[in-house]
Amino acid sequence: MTKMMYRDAVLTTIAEEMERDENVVVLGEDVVGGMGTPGGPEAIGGIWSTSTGLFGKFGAARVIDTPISESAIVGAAAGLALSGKRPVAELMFADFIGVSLDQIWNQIGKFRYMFGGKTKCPAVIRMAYGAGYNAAAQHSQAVHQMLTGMPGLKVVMPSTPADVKGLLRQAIRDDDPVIFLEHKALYGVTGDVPDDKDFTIPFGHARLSRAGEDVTIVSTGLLLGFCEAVADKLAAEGIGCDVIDLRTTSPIDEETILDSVEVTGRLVVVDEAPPRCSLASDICATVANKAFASLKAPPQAVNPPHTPVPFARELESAYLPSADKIEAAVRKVLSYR
Amino acid sequence: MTKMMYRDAVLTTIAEEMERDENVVVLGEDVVGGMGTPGGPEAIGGIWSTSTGLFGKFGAARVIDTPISESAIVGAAAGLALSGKRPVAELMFADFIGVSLDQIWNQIGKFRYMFGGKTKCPAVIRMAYGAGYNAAAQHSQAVHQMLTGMPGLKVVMPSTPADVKGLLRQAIRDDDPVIFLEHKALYGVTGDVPDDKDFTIPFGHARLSRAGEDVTIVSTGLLLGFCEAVADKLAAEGIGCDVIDLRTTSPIDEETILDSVEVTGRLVVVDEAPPRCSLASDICATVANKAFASLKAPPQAVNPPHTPVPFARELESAYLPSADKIEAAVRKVLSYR
Amino acid sequence: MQLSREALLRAYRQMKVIREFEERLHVDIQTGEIAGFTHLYCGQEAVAVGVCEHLTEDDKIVSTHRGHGHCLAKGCDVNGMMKEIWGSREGLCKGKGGSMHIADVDKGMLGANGIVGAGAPIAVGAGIACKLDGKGAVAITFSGDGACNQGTTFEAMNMAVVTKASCIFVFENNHYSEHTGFEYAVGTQKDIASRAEAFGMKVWRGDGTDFFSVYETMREVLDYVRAGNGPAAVEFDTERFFGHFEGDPQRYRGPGELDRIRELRDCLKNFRRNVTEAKLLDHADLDALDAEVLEAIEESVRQAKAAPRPTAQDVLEDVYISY
Amino acid sequence: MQLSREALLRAYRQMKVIREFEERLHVDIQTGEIAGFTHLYCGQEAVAVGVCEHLTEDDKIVSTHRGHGHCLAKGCDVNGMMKEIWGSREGLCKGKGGSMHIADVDKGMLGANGIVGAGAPIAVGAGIACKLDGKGAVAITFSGDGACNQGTTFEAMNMAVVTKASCIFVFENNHYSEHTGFEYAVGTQKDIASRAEAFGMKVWRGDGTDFFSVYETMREVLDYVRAGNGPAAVEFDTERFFGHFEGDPQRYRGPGELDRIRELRDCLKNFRRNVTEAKLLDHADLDALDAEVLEAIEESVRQAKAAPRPTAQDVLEDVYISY
Ligand SMILES: Cc1ncc(C[n+]2csc(CCOP(=O)(O)OP(=O)(O)O)c2C)c(N)n1
Ligand SMILES: Cc1ncc(C[n+]2csc(CCOP(=O)(O)OP(=O)(O)O)c2C)c(N)n1
Ligand SMILES: [Mg+2]
Ligand SMILES: [Mg+2]
Repeated sequence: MTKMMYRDAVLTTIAEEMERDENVVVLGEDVVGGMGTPGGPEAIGGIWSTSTGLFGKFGAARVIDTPISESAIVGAAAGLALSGKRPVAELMFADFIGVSLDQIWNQIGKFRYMFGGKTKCPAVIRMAYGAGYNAAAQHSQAVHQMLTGMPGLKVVMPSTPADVKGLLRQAIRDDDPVIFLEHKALYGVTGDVPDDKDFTIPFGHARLSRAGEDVTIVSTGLLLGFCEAVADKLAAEGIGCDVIDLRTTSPIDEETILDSVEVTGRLVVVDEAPPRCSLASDICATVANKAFASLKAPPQAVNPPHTPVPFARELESAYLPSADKIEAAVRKVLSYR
Repeated sequence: MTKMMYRDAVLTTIAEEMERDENVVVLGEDVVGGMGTPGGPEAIGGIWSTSTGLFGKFGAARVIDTPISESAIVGAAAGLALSGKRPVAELMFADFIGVSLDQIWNQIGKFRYMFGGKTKCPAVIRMAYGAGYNAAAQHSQAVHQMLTGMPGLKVVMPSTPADVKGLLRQAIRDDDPVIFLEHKALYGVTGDVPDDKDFTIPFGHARLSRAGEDVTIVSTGLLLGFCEAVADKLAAEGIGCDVIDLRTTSPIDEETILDSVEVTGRLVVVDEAPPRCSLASDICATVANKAFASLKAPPQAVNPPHTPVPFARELESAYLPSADKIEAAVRKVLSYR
Repeated sequence: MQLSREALLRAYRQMKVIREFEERLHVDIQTGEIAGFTHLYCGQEAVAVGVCEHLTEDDKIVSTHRGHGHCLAKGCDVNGMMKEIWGSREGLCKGKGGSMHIADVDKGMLGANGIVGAGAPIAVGAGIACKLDGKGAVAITFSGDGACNQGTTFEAMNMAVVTKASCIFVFENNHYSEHTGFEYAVGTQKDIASRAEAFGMKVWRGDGTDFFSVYETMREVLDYVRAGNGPAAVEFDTERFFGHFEGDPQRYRGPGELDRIRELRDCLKNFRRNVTEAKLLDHADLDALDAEVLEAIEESVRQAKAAPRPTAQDVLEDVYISY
Repeated sequence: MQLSREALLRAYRQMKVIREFEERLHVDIQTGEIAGFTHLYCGQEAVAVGVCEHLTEDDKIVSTHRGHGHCLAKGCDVNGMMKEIWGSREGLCKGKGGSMHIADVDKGMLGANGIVGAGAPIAVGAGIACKLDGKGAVAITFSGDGACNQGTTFEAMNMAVVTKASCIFVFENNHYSEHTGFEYAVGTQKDIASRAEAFGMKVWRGDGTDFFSVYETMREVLDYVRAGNGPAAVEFDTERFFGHFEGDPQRYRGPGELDRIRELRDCLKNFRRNVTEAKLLDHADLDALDAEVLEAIEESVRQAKAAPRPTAQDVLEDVYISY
């Protein structure tokens, strides 16, 4: 085990996989940084410091700085993947799927199926998502609900440095396209990470981060920590929460959720995206359908409101699900008779 | 009342509104057709015949044929709308939101909120969606689930020529951006349409197309007809179905759905998009949360599978929700004990 | 024109296969047995073949909605393609892709594409891979005069130049994008190549109705790109003989236009005239090929009609998960 | 240089307002009181002001992530902007937009934009509206040397030409897109204008650190576009004095680069030298303005700090529905 930051887990995993497999290549805006400047390459290694030093180690052929052309970035990843490479492309902000969605949705997500199952597209598209930096409506969004709904894409949302490592390695070695969603506000978080250079976490296996018998809380990413805090607080009161970290939203580990709800009979899903057609509604619907008889209370979603992400500190905090709102939702389902 | 086809209801409404308000302008690929060809303008008036003759009537200044540049089409609509015009832009296929999503999602959907409520963006983005033509994975998709999840957009899915007229007129006169989803397989369907040139249908008001007390069926667009057929068949057996045509998915008429489920206690939602984070899951979750006590059976969704739309006739029919599958779902919730 | 007799016969045969494959589709589609949207490539065969005759399986191509010609020229199996278009589960893509989504990655054919302009960025990636592999292979993207206005095509051109990808942009200017004229939609109203040139690429131009023009032009382009000089672009002026899609009434055409192009701008006729006048091949050689090709196409249709249909269970396969 | 004394004073004041607004932000941001990502425009003031001094409220502009200068030059209220950036509910956008999303549509300012390249298509639409209205108004989009590689920018240029929109593409080439150099990311490695020219537009070039160069160039460009000749493009070579965003360590700069551009390429210094040497204004005039502007900015900060903060309830307003 090594203690490292979430962002370093990203960087280390990429570096290890590049070392292991020469087909792994990295591309994105400023992933080298400093190209064509007086300061020279690597003057600044990516705005999230998730590619620092890769250029020096692996060279310009495998660490490719790109113009501001997200469609071409994802498209190039598609072409690389179809040609036997394992591209790890970075979209600086998840919000930029707006300018590159076709390549994600209609291209890489569909090749395998459209082409009759004979085509592999092992592309990883990493992107930084989420609120917490007051970056406002176009730089703060959670986008997993859209991507989870798109057949052919695997969608990963790690919440800890260890999960980053196991899941990103899995993503790079996977033969299907993987969307890897890194929460901006987690980049600086530290945790123990296994040193094993073959440590992977299979997709579709949720992690039970707290165990209890009274209520099931499901979440991902940044908000998982809020859920844990609520669970810990309630534990002191003798209320037991199962806190389930989904890790991947597609494939989704329905079994773990359903097993838990069968015991608790109560469900709260905490989601950073707006409510309509969200992951929270998806899970609530699945549970209502498949664990109907076990439910003792209405399945409860906690989402931001159906508005763009606002800028000012007070507005963004009011917008985001908070520990308080999660606690209120948990108490609400607990008190349902 | 006049009998007309769904596609003619689109065309007539646009023409009437262009007549009434000189700020209404139309733009899109081949909406004139024949520009820069030996055959000349209007040689072919749009592939869906939803703009035939507009160029002749209103001229090149207000009926603007565009290059194959969907981002620029939606972006131009955004700029026109911010400048006091009422653009009606056409994306030939809804699948092309992939190459123009940013302008829909991060621009027109967000102006009003981001700019503090002082900005109007009365843009209508029309698009033909849905399967039924064996047009395969990139020309057959339902996209309402993505757009419904995007704050700031109103999303309309008419299922009849009359609804086209009332809802499209409302869309054009509305001060917010509206996504207007026309089902390809409905273009040729005929129905009675009110002649009143001010006939509008307010958004967020569902239509009860069949009434019954045993089960609530919610749907939109093409699939609504399948639901009606099932309801009619079951009616003969003495089973009563409320069939609710949502008309708009955002705003959504929760009240009509909840009122119905309070009576029936049973819900089936029929949706043309794949299941994850879908409109069906959205409605099932809402009902599970807000009408929990009324539910006598698990809320049931009917979606295509989580795959791209396949090409071959046999595959596409197996993919799409059919009357048989809807009937099976209804019987399943009815037989739940 | 230093092609061997064998090479000439092969080139002609390739063009003829495309032509007859599609002439036959044009007929069969009218019976209603073939589903979906079909865009025929007839008239442009010299481009696909003039390009692909230079390529090996290591070279990649990325195609368009009008992809049959590119697929066949790159070596996709005729029977597998015909079955695919007929929607059989024995089709090249098991009936899941259809006309607009035929691919055969092992043959270096990375897919037709229903999204106009989507192929160009993919080819840049493939071209980067070619450069990485360092074996002189190239990736080629075909784009129309309509596709050249899509943002993705422009981004791809700049990206290819920046990354020095071994990538070639082949623009097939058939003067129409759907029902709109090239002069209207391409704002420069000049050719496509000059705009590509402004992205920093060396460009070429050729006559897309003349196999030899395409072939000789492509020799230069390929020499340049295989040598590691980065990307290049080439524009071929060409003609499409049928409507945009099957069913198109083509009212945008001028009077007599279709007859004229079928008469004067038919790459097969041009080829035949050239090689027979130059006494490289004689009519009998070509007639024999014609008959052979016709029979091969007939056979592919027989097979397509007899091939097993896909089943409901097939819907759920070939995707990593289907809920 | 046929500007009246009044016009000269106004131009200088406008540039100075932008400069001091941002120099002050640069200081205040370090206290941690201002939230979000802030991109300062300092160094490029001559472009915003040299362009906007020609415009009326009927003319529209569409801006970028680096939008303060454009907003101020187009007449957005200094206090409203400062309050917005401080996140007050009295801000120009009620604290909902912040630095990257300031707009004032009534003033013809259609919005800063956090998405690089997103403004260009919007300006085309505004330019079509201007053409429709037939009053000679224009729509202007500002784009950087990075934004000029985004597909939307290319599509917009072609679309503007095709629709003959009254639209002007102003490219501010400050040689950097984030931490990447212009020479790397713009594949042509020539200027931006020549690529724009290949789209079929007439283009101009000017020195973006010299107000008079910008102003005189824009006079020509505007005469051309207002006369109904369709779109045009202009590139201004300019400098950004601060990092890409606040907090950027700027290791991509060359040794002494920042000192050099502050010394030789400062549009305010250049302006002052020009007008005083030409005896059009004297130092005292400008010093008086400097003091006045400093006080106005100080006042805006006082107001921003004192202004009411938004509340949780405000989140749910200004959207047609919030579930
Ligand atoms: C993104 C996108 N926009 C529009 C279409 C609809 N469409 C299909 S083909 C076509 C015209 C393409 O013209 P061109 O590139 O010249 O190719 P050609 O059809 O002439 O071979 C259009 C508009 C599409 N498939 N994808
Ligand atoms: C679509 C998109 N891609 C990337 C970014 C991140 N980003 C913000 S500004 C910027 C650089 C822009 O460079 P340029 O256009 O030259 O403008 P400048 O910053 O120099 O004013 C980048 C990459 C973004 N905001 N939007
Ligand atoms: Mg064409
Ligand atoms: Mg720049």
